[in-house]
Amino acid sequence: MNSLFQDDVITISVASNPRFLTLIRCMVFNTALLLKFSEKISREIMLAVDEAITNVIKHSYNQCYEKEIIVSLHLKNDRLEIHIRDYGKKTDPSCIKSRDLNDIKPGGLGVFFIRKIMDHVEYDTSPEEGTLLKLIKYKTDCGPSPAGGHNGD
Amino acid sequence: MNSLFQDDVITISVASNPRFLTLIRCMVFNTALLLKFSEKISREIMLAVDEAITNVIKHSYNQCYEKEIIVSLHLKNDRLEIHIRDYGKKTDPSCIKSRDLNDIKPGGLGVFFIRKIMDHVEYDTSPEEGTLLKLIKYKTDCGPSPAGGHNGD
Amino acid sequence: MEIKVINSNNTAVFEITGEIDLYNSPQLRQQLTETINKGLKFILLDFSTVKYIDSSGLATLIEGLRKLNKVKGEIKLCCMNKNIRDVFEVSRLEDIFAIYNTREEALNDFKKD
Amino acid sequence: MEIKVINSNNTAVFEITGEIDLYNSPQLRQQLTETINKGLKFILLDFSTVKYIDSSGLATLIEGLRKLNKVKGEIKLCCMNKNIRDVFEVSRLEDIFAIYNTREEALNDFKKD
Ligand SMILES: Nc1ncnc2c1ncn2[C@@H]1O[C@H](COP(=O)(O)OP(=O)(O)O)[C@@H](O)[C@H]1O
Ligand SMILES: Nc1ncnc2c1ncn2[C@@H]1O[C@H](COP(=O)(O)OP(=O)(O)O)[C@@H](O)[C@H]1O
Repeated sequence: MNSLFQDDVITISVASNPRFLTLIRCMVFNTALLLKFSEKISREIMLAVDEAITNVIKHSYNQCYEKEIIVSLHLKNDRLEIHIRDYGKKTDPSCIKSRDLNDIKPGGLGVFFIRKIMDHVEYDTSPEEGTLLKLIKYKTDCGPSPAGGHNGD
Repeated sequence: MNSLFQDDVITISVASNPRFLTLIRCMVFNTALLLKFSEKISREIMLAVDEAITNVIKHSYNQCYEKEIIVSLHLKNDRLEIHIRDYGKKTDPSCIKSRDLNDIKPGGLGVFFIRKIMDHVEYDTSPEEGTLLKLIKYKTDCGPSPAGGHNGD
Repeated sequence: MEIKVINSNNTAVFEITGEIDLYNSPQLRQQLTETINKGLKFILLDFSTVKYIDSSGLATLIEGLRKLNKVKGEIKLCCMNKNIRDVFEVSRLEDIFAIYNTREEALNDFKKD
Repeated sequence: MEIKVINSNNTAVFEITGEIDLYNSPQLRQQLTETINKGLKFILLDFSTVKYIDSSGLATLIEGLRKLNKVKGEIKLCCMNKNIRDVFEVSRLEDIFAIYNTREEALNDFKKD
């Protein structure tokens, strides 16, 4: 792999309607494959992004389906960086936690998947309106060591 | 089907690099399926959009892979409207013609597919920079009669 | 997503096709609730043609499991492909749900009396 | 897209996997050219695992056809799924290309002497 991808950004703007999740998924999955992630990892990245957008719809936008979500895919040689921008309710990032897996209850798995799968998860609430969620997945051997991989989880 | 789709627009911004065609295709195919086009028609719409973007890359941008293409999908109850915006070389739309199918040669099939598949094909060169290509596919029984369907071809 | 429900005695088999996400899981929830309310206590979800499931789908299944536990019913899953199985494994729901390779094995294992 | 080429005598079978579009067709063109330049005149393209083809792919095939015609060679296609077949039908390339259901039928039909 050479530096072909250095500056490529793909941007998708879509309404906060769950029916569009499937479109974002195919986009993310195929982008990960383009970057030569394995099919298994590509599938996981797709799941993490699905969960993140599901949370934007549920929590930032309170199930209001007509708001805007902007997903941008940053194709780098050593990683895929995904930004999810919403203009909804902000939350203190320290309150966004996955639940204990031993506590079997509906809900609370989304954040678990996101943190389990991605190498870097950062909720940036500094924009005047809404939140910018930054997700990063490194190519094998390019990222932080496994021990430090699931940051802050 | 009710009026759920009346105002939905999905926008994708991508570099004019052929490697991203596959991403646009999965997006368009799945959007057509969401609108309840059949799998066969959805596949055809995907081909038409692929051909249109291929032409933007080849002719408007002269195979320069770092330019911007914006694809917007307008989901209407009676139709799918697809806008392809480029900022490259304009061409007199009357020069954009498909070739005679009996003349077997490489090339010249892209415009044929676009016009054959879509109900409405309009090259709008009025923007100051570049071209806006508007493609429309009507749901069965909502569009113009088959005779008038392949406009201007 | 499409669900075909096949009832016989007090058992229901759900043949689910497609993706189970935030968009589709309400439909699965409703179908589960209806079936349980009808008094069917043994529910088998056939995942042969399920292509995708996320936490919204998993939450719906856990809800169904809880409801059935209350009425001494059972929920079983079968015929998952590797990708779906991975999601259950990672979330450690493999231990919570009774997962079978074939429909027959699952059906034979319902603890009816 | 991936191409596996299997050569035997003056025949080459291309096993193509994936999508043939503006991005991938240069690779197919190169493979065809190399094969023809090596002197192989009978080329069979096995489309079993081709998921998509657009006009860039078709143009590449027509180019190959022309090159082979010049050297009295032949190009044949086999094992297309319905979606791919539709593209050949609509563009009326069905009549130009020799299309077979199976690899065996195609191989047996090369007009070698
Ligand atoms: N984008 C978000 N904005 C605000 N709060 C969030 C967001 N994502 C997650 N949360 C919080 O984190 C909790 C855990 O999220 P998650 O694991 O996805 O489970 P669930 O959404 O099913 O509750 C949520 O209940 C919510 O309080
Ligand atoms: N977006 C475009 N901008 C400028 N010219 C175009 C565009 N699309 C098509 N054309 C013109 O129409 C012709 C036919 O296009 P097409 O059928 O796609 O075949 P090909 O691109 O293989 O020549 C092209 O050769 C070109 O001259």
